[in-house]
Amino acid sequence: MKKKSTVFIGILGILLGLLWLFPFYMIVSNSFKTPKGIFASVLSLPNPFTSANYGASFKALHFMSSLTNSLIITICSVLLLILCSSMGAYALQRNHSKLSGALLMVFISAMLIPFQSVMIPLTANFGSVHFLNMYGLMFMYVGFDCSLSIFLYQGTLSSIPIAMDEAAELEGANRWQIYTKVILPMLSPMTVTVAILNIIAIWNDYLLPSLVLPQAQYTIPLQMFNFFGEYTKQWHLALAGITLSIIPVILFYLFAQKWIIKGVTDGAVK
Amino acid sequence: MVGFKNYTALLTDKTFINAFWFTLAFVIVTVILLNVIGLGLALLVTQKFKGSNLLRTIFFMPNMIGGLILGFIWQFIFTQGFTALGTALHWSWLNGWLTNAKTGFWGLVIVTVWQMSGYIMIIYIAYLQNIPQEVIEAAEIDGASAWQRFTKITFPMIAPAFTVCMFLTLSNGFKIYDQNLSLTNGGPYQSTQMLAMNIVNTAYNSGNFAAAEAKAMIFFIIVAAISLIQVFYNRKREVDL
Amino acid sequence: MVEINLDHIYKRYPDAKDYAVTDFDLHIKDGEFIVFVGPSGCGKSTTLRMIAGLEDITKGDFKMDGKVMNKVAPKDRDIAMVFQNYALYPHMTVFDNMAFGLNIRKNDKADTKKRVDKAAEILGLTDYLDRKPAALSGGQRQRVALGRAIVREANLFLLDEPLSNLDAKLRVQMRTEIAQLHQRLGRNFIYVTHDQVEAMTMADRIVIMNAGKIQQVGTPFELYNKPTNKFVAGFIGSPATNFFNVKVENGYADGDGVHVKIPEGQLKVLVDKGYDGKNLTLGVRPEDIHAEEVALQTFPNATVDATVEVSELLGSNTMLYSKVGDTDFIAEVNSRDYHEPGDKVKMAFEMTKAHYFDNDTEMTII
Amino acid sequence: MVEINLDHIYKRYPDAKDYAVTDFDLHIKDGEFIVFVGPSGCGKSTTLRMIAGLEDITKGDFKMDGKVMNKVAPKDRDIAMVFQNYALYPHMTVFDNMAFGLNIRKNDKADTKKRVDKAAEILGLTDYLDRKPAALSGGQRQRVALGRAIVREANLFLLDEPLSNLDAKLRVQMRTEIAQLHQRLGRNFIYVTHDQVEAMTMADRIVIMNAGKIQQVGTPFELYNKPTNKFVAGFIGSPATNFFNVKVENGYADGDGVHVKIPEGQLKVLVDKGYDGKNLTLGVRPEDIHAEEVALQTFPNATVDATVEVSELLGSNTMLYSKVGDTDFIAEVNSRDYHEPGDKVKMAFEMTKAHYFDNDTEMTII
Amino acid sequence: GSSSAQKDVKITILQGKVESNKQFKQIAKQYEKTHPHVKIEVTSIGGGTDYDPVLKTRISSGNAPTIFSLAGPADLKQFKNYAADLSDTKAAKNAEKGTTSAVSEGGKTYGLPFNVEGYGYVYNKTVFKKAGIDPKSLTTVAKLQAAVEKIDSEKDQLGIKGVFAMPGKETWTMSDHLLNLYLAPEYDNNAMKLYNSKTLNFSRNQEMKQMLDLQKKYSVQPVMQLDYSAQVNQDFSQGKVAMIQQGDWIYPTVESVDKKFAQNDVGMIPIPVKGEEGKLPVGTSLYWAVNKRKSTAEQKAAKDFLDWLYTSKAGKKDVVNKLHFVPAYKGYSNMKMPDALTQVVYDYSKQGKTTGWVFPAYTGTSWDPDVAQPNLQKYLSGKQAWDKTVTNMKTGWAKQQSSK
Ligand SMILES: Nc1ncnc2c1ncn2[C@@H]1O[C@H](COP(=O)(O)OP(=O)(O)OP(=O)(O)O)[C@@H](O)[C@H]1O
Ligand SMILES: Nc1ncnc2c1ncn2[C@@H]1O[C@H](COP(=O)(O)OP(=O)(O)OP(=O)(O)O)[C@@H](O)[C@H]1O
Ligand SMILES: [Mg+2]
Ligand SMILES: [Mg+2]
Repeated sequence: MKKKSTVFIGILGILLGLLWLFPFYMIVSNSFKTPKGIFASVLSLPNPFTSANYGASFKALHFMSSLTNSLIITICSVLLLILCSSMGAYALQRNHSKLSGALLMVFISAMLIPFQSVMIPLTANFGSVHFLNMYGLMFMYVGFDCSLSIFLYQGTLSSIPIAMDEAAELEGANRWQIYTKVILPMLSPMTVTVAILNIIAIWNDYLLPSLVLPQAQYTIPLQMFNFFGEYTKQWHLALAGITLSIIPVILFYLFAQKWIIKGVTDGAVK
Repeated sequence: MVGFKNYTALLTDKTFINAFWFTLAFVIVTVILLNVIGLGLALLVTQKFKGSNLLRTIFFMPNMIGGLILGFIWQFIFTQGFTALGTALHWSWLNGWLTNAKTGFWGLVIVTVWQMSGYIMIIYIAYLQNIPQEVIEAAEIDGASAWQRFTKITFPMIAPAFTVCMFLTLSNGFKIYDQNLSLTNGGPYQSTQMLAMNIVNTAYNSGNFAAAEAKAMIFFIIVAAISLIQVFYNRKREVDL
Repeated sequence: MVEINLDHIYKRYPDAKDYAVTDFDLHIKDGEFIVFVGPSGCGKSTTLRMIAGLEDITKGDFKMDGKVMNKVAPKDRDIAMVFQNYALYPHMTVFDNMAFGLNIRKNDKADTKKRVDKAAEILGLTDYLDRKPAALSGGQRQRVALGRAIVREANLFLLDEPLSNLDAKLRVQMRTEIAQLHQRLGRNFIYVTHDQVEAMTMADRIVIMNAGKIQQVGTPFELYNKPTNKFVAGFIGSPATNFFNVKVENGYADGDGVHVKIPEGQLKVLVDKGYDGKNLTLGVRPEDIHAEEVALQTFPNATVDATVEVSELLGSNTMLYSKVGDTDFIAEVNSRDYHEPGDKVKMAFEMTKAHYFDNDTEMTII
Repeated sequence: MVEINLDHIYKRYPDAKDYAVTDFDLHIKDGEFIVFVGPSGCGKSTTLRMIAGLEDITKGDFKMDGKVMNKVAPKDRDIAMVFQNYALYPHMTVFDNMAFGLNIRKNDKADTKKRVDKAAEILGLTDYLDRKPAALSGGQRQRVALGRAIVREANLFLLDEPLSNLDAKLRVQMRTEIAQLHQRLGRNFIYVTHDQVEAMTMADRIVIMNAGKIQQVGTPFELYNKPTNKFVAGFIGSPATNFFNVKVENGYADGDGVHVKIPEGQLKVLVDKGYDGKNLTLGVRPEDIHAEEVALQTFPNATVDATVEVSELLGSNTMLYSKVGDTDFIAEVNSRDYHEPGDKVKMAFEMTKAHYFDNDTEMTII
Repeated sequence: GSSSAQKDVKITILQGKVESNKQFKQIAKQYEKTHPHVKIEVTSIGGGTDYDPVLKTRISSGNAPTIFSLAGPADLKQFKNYAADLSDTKAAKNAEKGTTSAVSEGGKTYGLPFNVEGYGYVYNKTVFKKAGIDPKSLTTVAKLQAAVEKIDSEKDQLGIKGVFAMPGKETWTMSDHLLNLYLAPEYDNNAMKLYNSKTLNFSRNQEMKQMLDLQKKYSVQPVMQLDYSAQVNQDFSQGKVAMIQQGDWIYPTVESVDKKFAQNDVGMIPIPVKGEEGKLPVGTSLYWAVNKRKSTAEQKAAKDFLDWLYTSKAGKKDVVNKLHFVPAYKGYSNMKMPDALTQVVYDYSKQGKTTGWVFPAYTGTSWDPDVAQPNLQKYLSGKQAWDKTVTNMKTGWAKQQSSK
């Protein structure tokens, strides 16, 4: 009985997994094709096989330096973001006033504002204080992405019993200590989720950094778009580049999974 | 008064109205599909079986690639993959995808669902893992089947996740742009043009900023109203533990 | 090392229509060991939580050393608490759970370790220090919760049923440990328990509550021997006092199947208070009902003819669940006087230890 | 209405190095009321959870009516359970919590309501049916958990310390209700408790566990009077049996401050088993130690000179925490024989009720 | 010229031709070497993003570039406040006749053309040879039609999937390039004239329909599924079609797919239009503008750079060899173009056998994406009759122009 459903789940999982992987098969297999090979048949295996795209793409992307930039920007922004949004959510969730409800709604509504409509005044403001660089960018990310993160955190916080705060407070912990020592660790599965969602968003973002960053601080996607001219799209390089650039994210994700799992086993006790 | 004219003009702007209905249909379909599939995937990969972690990664991976590449890949799948499959299986409906509004619509839906359901999935996962195991156990003892446990215990207890995901899928559905651009670019003849693209085109391609602003305003009001009402309504049902 | 005043404290939970605690008025002396008892839901935890600062006080003042503390944050009250539902930190090991309060206070690491190890030893948790709470049994979790409190040297200890999930033997040990801790530190302890033995043996004074109100405050001896009302008499002692509806008539307490002589002194008071010829409630504790021959002889005027319905052998004593007329009562007799269910047994009431309660006010007359 | 076999069951938690339950072998007859007792952490809940199907069985078979059930899902076992930590559905009202199991089975709505209302009345929860668990006191929550089980007419009831957070009075009531339910339904009950009175009064048979292993299975009477080993003797009874290290010499049990005559029959057995001149452990229950004059006279060869260290007055009885030589022991004496701490008191052991334990195996000799 | 000031200047360039990003950077570096006081930073925008919003944000954030690119009159209208008059630059004076008309107003020139481009039918030499048809002979619609039919009938022998690959998804190939052929003659090949015209004549619409139908009928199917990359990378470059309607800009793409094919097999002929036989539509799609809000020194340095690029010996070499531009300026007569397609454009333009580009008059206005493209697409996918299509386009134009 248990067995049968496990087998069923396993098969379903494999099928869905293949379905989901197919486009990645296309990305990876085409990244090993010559430009001609790509368009000769997109669906087939690479023939002839070439790994030259990777070398070329690596060079064209200035991979090491743009990887460094991407890493710095992503990591710092996400750290800041997690700190701010989890604190914000904590403050909002534990405070049952009308004001906090309204504030949350404001945060949520902020998510609805299309980026395009604020980008001009935003860059104007940052430009006027000479903050159009990766540090400015980090702040912008915190600003833009904290709404969703707060929203996500807020929901999980409601399942962390208030008794946790109470116990810690009685033991003499101040708000900050309760937050860092008790709440934040208990939020870790959600933190990992928030981190993943924001990392991929920031890692792949093109528009905002393209407005903000000077050349020297270009990230991978910014370099990547050099492959996409109005007429000439260098798919062979782009696909190799894409493969290169998602490897760090996948590695992170796999690593983060461990954390999520761990967070669960730490999980709730009444 | 000049401003007002921009709004009344919208009522006769056929492309805008078409984009509106198209978007609305898209939103309805994707909100349902994304939440059902996202939650389904979340439930699937939170089962204890070998490879569930790998599957999680796989389902989430589409989010790691940006719009352009996505459009490229999927165009090939639709034009070549589908055609090849259609010929092999003699399923004529697999031919000619993206060449008309209907297949364009479903193409967009497929790509969106493929890409975003992993995103929705991990949000649901995060909340699913927060459900105290003991409550599920109690329900098992009470004789609840897997489905009953899901509807009566799991789902009510992840109500916040539902609120968040509804919101995200709603607002993203309305705001969707990249996929639209890269997959169909609104074509053919603007039949798959969605609101965001319509507004951007009005603003930047046609340079008609006043009209674009009016559209954006209407758009924002609609999205905000629907999304926030949804949030407000759903939050009322959530319980603090 | 503090004096605590609870001045006419009221508590109403948001959205609740009734008060959970009403007019709670108590003065706790320096270093006192106070035990709260009362039926489930009577407001014990609520009161504790107000003292801890975890619940707002709806009305009234809570004072420590004369200072009103209503608005002082819990962390500044220097309180150690065992929560009824433990409230362990699920992400921390047992060690970290216990060390948390000390670490927060930047206590010397080595000292912290020493104290936690000591507490763990007392609590039998030494082998579990590296575990997370999820991998502990119920009783082990409760011990961690207790350990978290006892490693601290707080000003005031609030213990909400800290031993309810422990086995008898461990419970006795823990009781001793807590008593020693109280002695060593000389701090105030407020202790909630449902275990009457605990209440009786540990308390300097017991506060007995019902439906949010204090019923009586006094030493265990006072509560046992001088209950202020029927509720207290019916609550203290296990099993509880038996009540009989009787009429005071001709120096006898007369009721359904009961016809026992009221001792002189008692009768005088009853008559003085105008209860002669009136109905009232007679209370006799199970342990004051005897079935031994010698007792029957000692109290010849105070015997009833009872029928045993259930008998429970509890080691040296036996509980006889009996019936006289339509009234159920329990007699706790020596196991030597064991009787089978169905037996008709003559039993003697030790009337000098009996109490009388007004039927309307339920207050104790004697 | 089922027979239950637990065939040499073992349980090891993932990542744990030791077995939580070892070689648990028990046959439960149709309609039996089994009580599990044992020190905190000994594996009671674990065993219950395996029976419920919530934990995988590492080794061994669990059978119901002869059918191996190891792989059967909990929902298909038709079990009602009270979890040690309640496990209430936080998003449902008290009513819905209790009705859940019935609703799941598509029980008639009206009948469900009737049953839940009835249970609520028994449990004193009628006023709280519309509340969510978060707004309940600890004891009220526990009663909801109990209510959830008793509304069902399951095949097997598993109750994990269902009364630990209730006051004495309520506990007695609930005990009766559970006993009645058992009688009415005639189903199997497995009941975990730390309350010896509960164990003694409710059980058909008691299973006493220690460190994951069954120590003894038997009726309350057997456990009390014929403990198979020192552990059982030291666990059953509250306070527990006192142990003295003695040597069998010249028909006397000789130890630090102890010099008591061994009754004839006992001595013969001890000598036969070769314990003459050997060290062993003498066990005497507190209630078998007397301080009354009459007892001292009855057992003149079995007296010790003890010093009272603490005395606890518990109504009709008094516990004298005493010391003889270096050995601590407790005597439960009639309150008439109350002694102040510090008093030197002569006490008599009722040796016919004494037990003897091998020092190495800790098994009962007599 | 190295008459630049002694003080250090930094100029920034923002441009929309991403494919030339690398080359522009190399050129800038080279220029810095010979002009030590000038620093040049090149930023290219493209791919998924629109150039205009980025330029706007850069301007509003105080991070405006010194040199930026403009795409025609509509762009100029938007950024006129920033565009300096360049008529006194050497480059402007050397610009080929007509190449600056779309960005000139009142005698002032606000933009310098990047280059000129030309389009027609880019064909596969091998296929034509095999089919025995001389592409140069296809000067009339009838001849073209006959050749197409012939090739089509021999599809299998020729190893092709279709005569054309018509990218139904890339509406601009119809609305800009093809339509231009039938509008330009009516507006004297002058974009400004069309830009200012209240009505759209489009009297030669039947000719356009004919060409459209021809392409569609003999194209790889389904046309509505084909986009630029399918047309160029997949079909043409792989030798799967005989010809496509595209321009010289596809050369790098073809080359990247199959270098040998690009070098040997690619040619371009004009699309036959009655009365314009043998003329190739040549025009400019991007212009350089200099930001007039910048300091005079910076503006001067910018103009110097552009002058250097298009008129100095070194600059000219780079324009042709590095950027693969067909020059829009005089003074390149002795230079050989780097590839077959640019050579064709250059040849036609040198010989003056060109027609103009009038479509810059409407790219960047709402008429193009909102009226022309959807209507043409609707026709192409059989959802709308040609008459209706034409009427819609005309009324759409009138409506736009009346509210301008
Ligand atoms: N999830 C777990 N992982 C590892 N060990 C566990 C886990 N749960 C319980 N244990 C251990 O197994 C042993 C038995 O636990 P169990 O909960 O069965 O005890 P118990 O007899 O119910 O005790 P209590 O009376 O304290 O509730 C304990 O030592 C406990 O620490
Ligand atoms: N959060 C709450 N909201 C509303 N009512 C509450 C809340 N918490 C407790 N109550 C109610 O207040 C009353 C007192 O609760 P309290 O927890 O103080 O009882 P208690 O004496 O500790 O009982 P127990 O012995 O069962 O733990 C109860 O009737 C309970 O239902
Ligand atoms: Mg309580
Ligand atoms: Mg347990």
